[in-house]
Amino acid sequence: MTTTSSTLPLPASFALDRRIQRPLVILLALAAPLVALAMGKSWVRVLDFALLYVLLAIGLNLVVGFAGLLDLGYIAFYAVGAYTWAFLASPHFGIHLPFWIVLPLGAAFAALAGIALGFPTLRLRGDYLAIVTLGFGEIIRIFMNNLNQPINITNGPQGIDSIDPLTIAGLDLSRDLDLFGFQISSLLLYYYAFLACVVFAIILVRRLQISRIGRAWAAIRDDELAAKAIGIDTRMMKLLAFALGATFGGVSGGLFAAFQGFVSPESFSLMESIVVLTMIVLGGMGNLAGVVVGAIMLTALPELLRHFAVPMQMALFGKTLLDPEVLRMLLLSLAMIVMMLVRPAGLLPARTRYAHRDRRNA
Amino acid sequence: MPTENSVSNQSPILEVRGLKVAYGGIQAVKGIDLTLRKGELVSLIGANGAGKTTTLNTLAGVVPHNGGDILYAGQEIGKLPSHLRLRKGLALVPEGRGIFTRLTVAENLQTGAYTRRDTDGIAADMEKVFALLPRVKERLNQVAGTLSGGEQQMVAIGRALLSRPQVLLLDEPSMGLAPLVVEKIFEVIHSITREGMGVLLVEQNANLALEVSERAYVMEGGRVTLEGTGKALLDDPKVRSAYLGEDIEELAAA
Amino acid sequence: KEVVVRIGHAGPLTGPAAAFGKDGENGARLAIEDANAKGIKIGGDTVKFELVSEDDQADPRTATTVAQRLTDSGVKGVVGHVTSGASIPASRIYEQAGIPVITPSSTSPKLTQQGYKMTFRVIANDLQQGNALGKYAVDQLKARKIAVIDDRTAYGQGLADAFANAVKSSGGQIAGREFTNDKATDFMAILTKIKAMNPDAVFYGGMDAQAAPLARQMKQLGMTAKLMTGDGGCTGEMIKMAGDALSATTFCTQAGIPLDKMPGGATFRTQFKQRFGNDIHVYAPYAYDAMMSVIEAMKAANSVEPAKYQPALRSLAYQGVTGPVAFDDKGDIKGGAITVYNFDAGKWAPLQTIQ
Amino acid sequence: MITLLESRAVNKRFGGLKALTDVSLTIRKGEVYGLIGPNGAGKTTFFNVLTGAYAIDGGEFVMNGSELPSAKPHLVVQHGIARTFQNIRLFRELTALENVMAGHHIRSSAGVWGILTQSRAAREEERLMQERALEILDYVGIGRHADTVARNLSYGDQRRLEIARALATEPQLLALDEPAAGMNATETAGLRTLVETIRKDGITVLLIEHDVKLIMGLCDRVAVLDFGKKIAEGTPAEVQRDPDVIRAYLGGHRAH
Amino acid sequence: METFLQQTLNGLVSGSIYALVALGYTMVYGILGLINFAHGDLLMVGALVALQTVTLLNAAVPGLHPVILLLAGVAVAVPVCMAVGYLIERIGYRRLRNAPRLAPLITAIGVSFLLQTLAMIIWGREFHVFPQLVSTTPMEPMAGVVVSPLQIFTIVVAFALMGGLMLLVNKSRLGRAMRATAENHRVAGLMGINANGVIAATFIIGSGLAALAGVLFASNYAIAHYAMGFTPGLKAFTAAVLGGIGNLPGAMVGGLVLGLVESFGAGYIEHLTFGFLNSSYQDIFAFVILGAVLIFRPSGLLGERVADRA
Ligand SMILES: Nc1ncnc2c1ncn2[C@@H]1O[C@H](COP(=O)(O)OP(=O)(O)OP(=O)(O)O)[C@@H](O)[C@H]1O
Ligand SMILES: Nc1ncnc2c1ncn2[C@@H]1O[C@H](COP(=O)(O)OP(=O)(O)OP(=O)(O)O)[C@@H](O)[C@H]1O
Ligand SMILES: [Mg+2]
Ligand SMILES: [Mg+2]
Repeated sequence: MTTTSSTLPLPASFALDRRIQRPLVILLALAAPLVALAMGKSWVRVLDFALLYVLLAIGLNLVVGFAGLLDLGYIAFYAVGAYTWAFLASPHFGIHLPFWIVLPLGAAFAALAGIALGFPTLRLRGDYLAIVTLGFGEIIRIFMNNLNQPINITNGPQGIDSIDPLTIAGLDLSRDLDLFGFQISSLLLYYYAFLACVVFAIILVRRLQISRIGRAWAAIRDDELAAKAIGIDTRMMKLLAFALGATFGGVSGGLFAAFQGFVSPESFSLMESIVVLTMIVLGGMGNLAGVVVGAIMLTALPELLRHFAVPMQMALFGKTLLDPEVLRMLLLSLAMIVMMLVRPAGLLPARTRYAHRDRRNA
Repeated sequence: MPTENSVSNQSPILEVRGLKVAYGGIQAVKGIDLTLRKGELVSLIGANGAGKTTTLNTLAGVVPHNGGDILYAGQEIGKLPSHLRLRKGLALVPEGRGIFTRLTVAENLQTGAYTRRDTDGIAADMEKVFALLPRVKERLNQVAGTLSGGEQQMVAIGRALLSRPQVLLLDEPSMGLAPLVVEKIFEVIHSITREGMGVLLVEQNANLALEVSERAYVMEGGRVTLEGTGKALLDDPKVRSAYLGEDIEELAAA
Repeated sequence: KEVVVRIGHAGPLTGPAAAFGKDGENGARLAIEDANAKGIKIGGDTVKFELVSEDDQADPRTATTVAQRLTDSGVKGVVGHVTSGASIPASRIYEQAGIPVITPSSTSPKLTQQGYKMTFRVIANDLQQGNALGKYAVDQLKARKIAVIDDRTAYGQGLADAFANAVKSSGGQIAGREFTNDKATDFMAILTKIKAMNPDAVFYGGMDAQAAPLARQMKQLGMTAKLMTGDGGCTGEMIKMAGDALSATTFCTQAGIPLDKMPGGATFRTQFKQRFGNDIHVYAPYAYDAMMSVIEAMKAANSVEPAKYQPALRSLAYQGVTGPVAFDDKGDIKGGAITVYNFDAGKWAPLQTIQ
Repeated sequence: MITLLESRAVNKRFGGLKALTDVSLTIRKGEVYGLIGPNGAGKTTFFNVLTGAYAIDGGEFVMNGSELPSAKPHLVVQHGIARTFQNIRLFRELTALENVMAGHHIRSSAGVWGILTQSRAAREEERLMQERALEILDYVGIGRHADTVARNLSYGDQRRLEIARALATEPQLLALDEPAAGMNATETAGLRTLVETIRKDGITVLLIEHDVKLIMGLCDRVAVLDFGKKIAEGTPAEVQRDPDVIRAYLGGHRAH
Repeated sequence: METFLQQTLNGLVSGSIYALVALGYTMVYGILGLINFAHGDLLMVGALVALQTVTLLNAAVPGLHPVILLLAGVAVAVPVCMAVGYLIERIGYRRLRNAPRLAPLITAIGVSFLLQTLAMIIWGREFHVFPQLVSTTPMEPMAGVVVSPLQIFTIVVAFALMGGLMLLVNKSRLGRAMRATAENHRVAGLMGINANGVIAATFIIGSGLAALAGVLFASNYAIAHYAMGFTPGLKAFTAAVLGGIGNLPGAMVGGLVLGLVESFGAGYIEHLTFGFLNSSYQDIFAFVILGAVLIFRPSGLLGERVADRA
């Protein structure tokens, strides 16, 4: 299928001058949790999770958006990262390693898993890859669910609890911080820690995107044969995409385990993979800003719907006709459909750049 | 070469007025007028990016237009989807051939005759195509995607002939064909016009195209800048230097 | 003066497990309506209870968000969550916020092993239930060879493991251990395999939605082994869905004393049906008791403040519809009774209550 | 003259069809070598086996004295062979500039680490690559389209971009499959100048074309394929007079 | 041996249902290149509509013959599903014909959620009993294998439907039009093929098959539920890919192979892995086989000829 890039003009606010745009985004990112806190802690928690999803979405975007490898089992890498943390920093095995060992290890294991997935699938095209990756995700989950026998490794469906929180330089992020009499919520601490990770990830991914590697991925995505014909080792490049994409998943998973304190295979279902994919497509695949917006939107939207489902019905009909959770699902599914119909290239469908220069456009 | 039984007094089967086409914000065709009569061979020439393909695609209903009228046999067809235009008798051999690569050659030809029910007529036309392009017959059961470039072009032309249109839009039919085959294709084009079909031909081989055409249009930057009989344009010095490679050739010869 | 006290309920209201969450929500709602009807006075004020229900989708992550939402919204106590996978991560948030949470249905022993002061459970855990049923199978039913199937959920696996251990320690033999999942409908393959082992009984650890087709397929294969399940299969739905596949050789357990033997148990059943238009699924009575426990503790402490009534919860002795409710120092129900039922004349007939 | 590429009795079959039968050619350094023949003669197939798009069924290719790997396109490029495609295959979503820069891939070396840390070497390489790509675009005459997305270019410009991308791999041998298809005579003449410049810059050119005039005017030597076999080889003048060639390919049509 | 034959039968029954669903999947995929995630939910709609019909009819006219009830259920469920399928295509996918490749995938997921939610509103969250209109009482064992009339019925109906579909697609003009549209709907239009019409027809046929599969599925397991479509949908997708997605005989073969693999996997995985793995890994079996097949045949068992040449 060919693409006709979206012809819808962007709303004026998106077209803000770059110079204002950047500080505005930074300010927003820093102030968001404070605003959220005023509305209730649960909103900060939503933001925290949103950042974890942003990290996941950035990683998946690298695989799907940049390299064009449709991965429906991405959550497996999240699982690998989470379980690595759970194994190495919890009473489960009685090991309690610090984050600067556990997190990189989780990322490394995830990268290895990425390569393990990549190898057998190198020859597969498009949607064949989709189903195999889907299977891979399920296989990982099923192993997590069953490796409690003959010897207990993962504790099976019961999951692993009492996982160590993230502790940076002696500061336990799971405790509210008492700073000169000010209580700083643990949720805020996590927020800024996650935010730092996200910013770091964005910088790294942008560097990859505008480089010979990013262009090689894009080339493979657009025409694999032609990519080979200009000397790109497509096998290596695909493996690299799988490995690097998985790394982000692994880091996100580790942070998730620390934040949540509990991991069980339920958290790594196929649905989660689909949700992350939806995030990047809704946001605008390829385009980092779009991916970030998509991830935040799709974590926040259900919560907003959850929040407003009842008041909204009250206002409209004077009574609750539908259970709030039913209405939430209804609106969420409609939102997905309508959003794609109106903006098929995503919310922020900017063309992805692979060189520093880009004046005219599609 | 144009046949002398002048068709010019007939009313045009295809008439285009003020056609405009845009891709996103870019206006690729900026208001052009064209006419084509039954049995007439008209060519459209122009540099790369002039808008020729865009024009043909718009006439066939593959690309929407944003201004002007397309009249077919006196009826406005600008809003019709492409399959209905074909049913009216307007066929296009698209640029880059557009054969069905996963279907066999035989299946490709059959799709050409999709709208027809006259089994005998189809069989007869099929034979005609085979006679004309024997290579196609040799390869009937080959998956079309594995054909050589020229072979694919032959299938595309054969397929269009099988739909027996009133008006045939040809986008660079000679592309990728060996000289012998090019000659043959032009003979065919000529013979089908004699049977009453109108042909609008986009061709880079402007020399040949102008030689066989009754009339021709020259496109430049989305506009028609010149029009006249094939002969007249062949002799036009501007055409000669811009499209027939005259100057450089002379330089090279010197 | 009237004060409004909000109490939360959390469980899956969407997704495949939605029926269980809704059941619990209805149970909790009924309790609140009963309490409000009585016009309870606490600390001198007439208290109007209000239910705040949240959907945790049986997902651990959503469960924590929901838990946070409930604590934000100022609930004084929570009934929930339904699944262990949701209860465990959520329990930490309630603990930090100092809000008691009573689960009507999460049976994982781990939940109360975390050492939290605010976590309670009104249902026997997997160990207690599996134990009782395993012993019963060997000692009373005289089953020697028993095949065990579980659905690889925290509930099913926990129960099946406990059951298998009890069977072994009572001198029975586990002939085969097979597995399925909580979305499966086709058990022909594992049943064919089990049939070849010719066991005396088959135990299924999982919910009725799987247990019912499983029962049907056993019949279809001409298997005569007894079928046993825990409380997940001890439901009216099971009877409805399995139809003529059930017989006197189908057994199941429920925590607590048979509803009909309880004072007010039968009334509860009819009242529930009247109020919501459908039968009790599984956990509604437990959710009812969980909610009532909170309210009773508030009454006992004469305060609706969590910090004040939490000790009262610890020393609670309340006669619920599922039996007497009192908690041990971990927050588990004390001496939870287990009743074994078998299928008889279109319903579950209590055979024996094990203390 | 030094031999650059030699094909020795190359064979390729598709099922029962013998697309190439014992094709042996010798291409000398610095020349423009034409490959012509009727449709389906096996010209493109020859390119495909040469560049590793298809596995070879018999025979071998020797480039600069060493044998080329079979069916490993990305390795063939490293030996200094670049190609264009008869049915244009660009990276459709990339701009012209990015297409050319992608072509530089094997002539650049920044690794993941260098890129992630933006080492000075990596940055410098990136800058040079972009500069060079712009030069190449100007060189083939589509500099003004540097920032246009490839799929939006017109047919002729897409062909030029394919050449630019191939040039970016810094080949010794540039294999062009019908580059003039879709160009009119004037544009073809421009192409001819371009190929001549390329040759002057020391790159050997292997050219498939049906534009007889172009072949005759441009090539030093020409080989003719028919049904997968080489039926003639020589200077354009010689080939043009060959009765077999006239019968199989040229027919009555002759360039002046 | 008895066990082996019994497992074969088990696999054939579930496999033929998978095959039926996979056909619909593969038809839609074949023509739009779209993984229609909502396909499994059409199965659910079919089952629940049939159930509703049977219940209402039975209440209105008690004592009708089960076969009449079954036919009535099918007679309502099939057109309803066809209409739903058509609407989904018309509203959800048609506008996205030229959109980026993954956009319709997301719409499909949205449609899947939507169908489930609507079903939840209409039929509630609970599991419903699907009446056994064809007997499940085992017949006289043959060679030790227990067979019920319903199982035979399932296999026969599935194969009959598959045969009919093959005829339709291979022998009719519609079939050729479908294949042409599948490859390039624009050029198909240039051949006079009403691409939108052909695509709609494909959806309608596929949805009808899903409805029938839904009735068979629900009959076999005597259960219907608003979320029942997900698992068979996923299985059918796997089956379609295993056989070579876009290829009709492939979907049939893939479905049957998957059914058999699952059955034997659950039955023999312990022997095959020397007790290392057990039936908790049965779902892995299908994916491992799939992976293995695709390594050697990257376009599935009967995958399409790849016509991409340089
Ligand atoms: N899909 C598209 N989106 C945006 N611009 C396009 C698109 N297709 C063509 N164009 C632009 O429209 C103009 C006309 O293109 P068109 O293909 O009609 O030219 P042409 O005359 O057929 O050229 P050629 O001889 O090279 O085939 C060109 O500038 C081209 O870049
Ligand atoms: N992958 C393939 N499978 C089967 N047959 C093929 C394949 N590739 C090429 N052929 C056949 O091999 C023969 C040679 O094809 P090739 O593309 O080399 O011709 P060509 O000389 O380039 O012709 P043209 O001038 O038309 O491009 C043709 O008859 C073609 O049909
Ligand atoms: Mg053109
Ligand atoms: Mg060729």
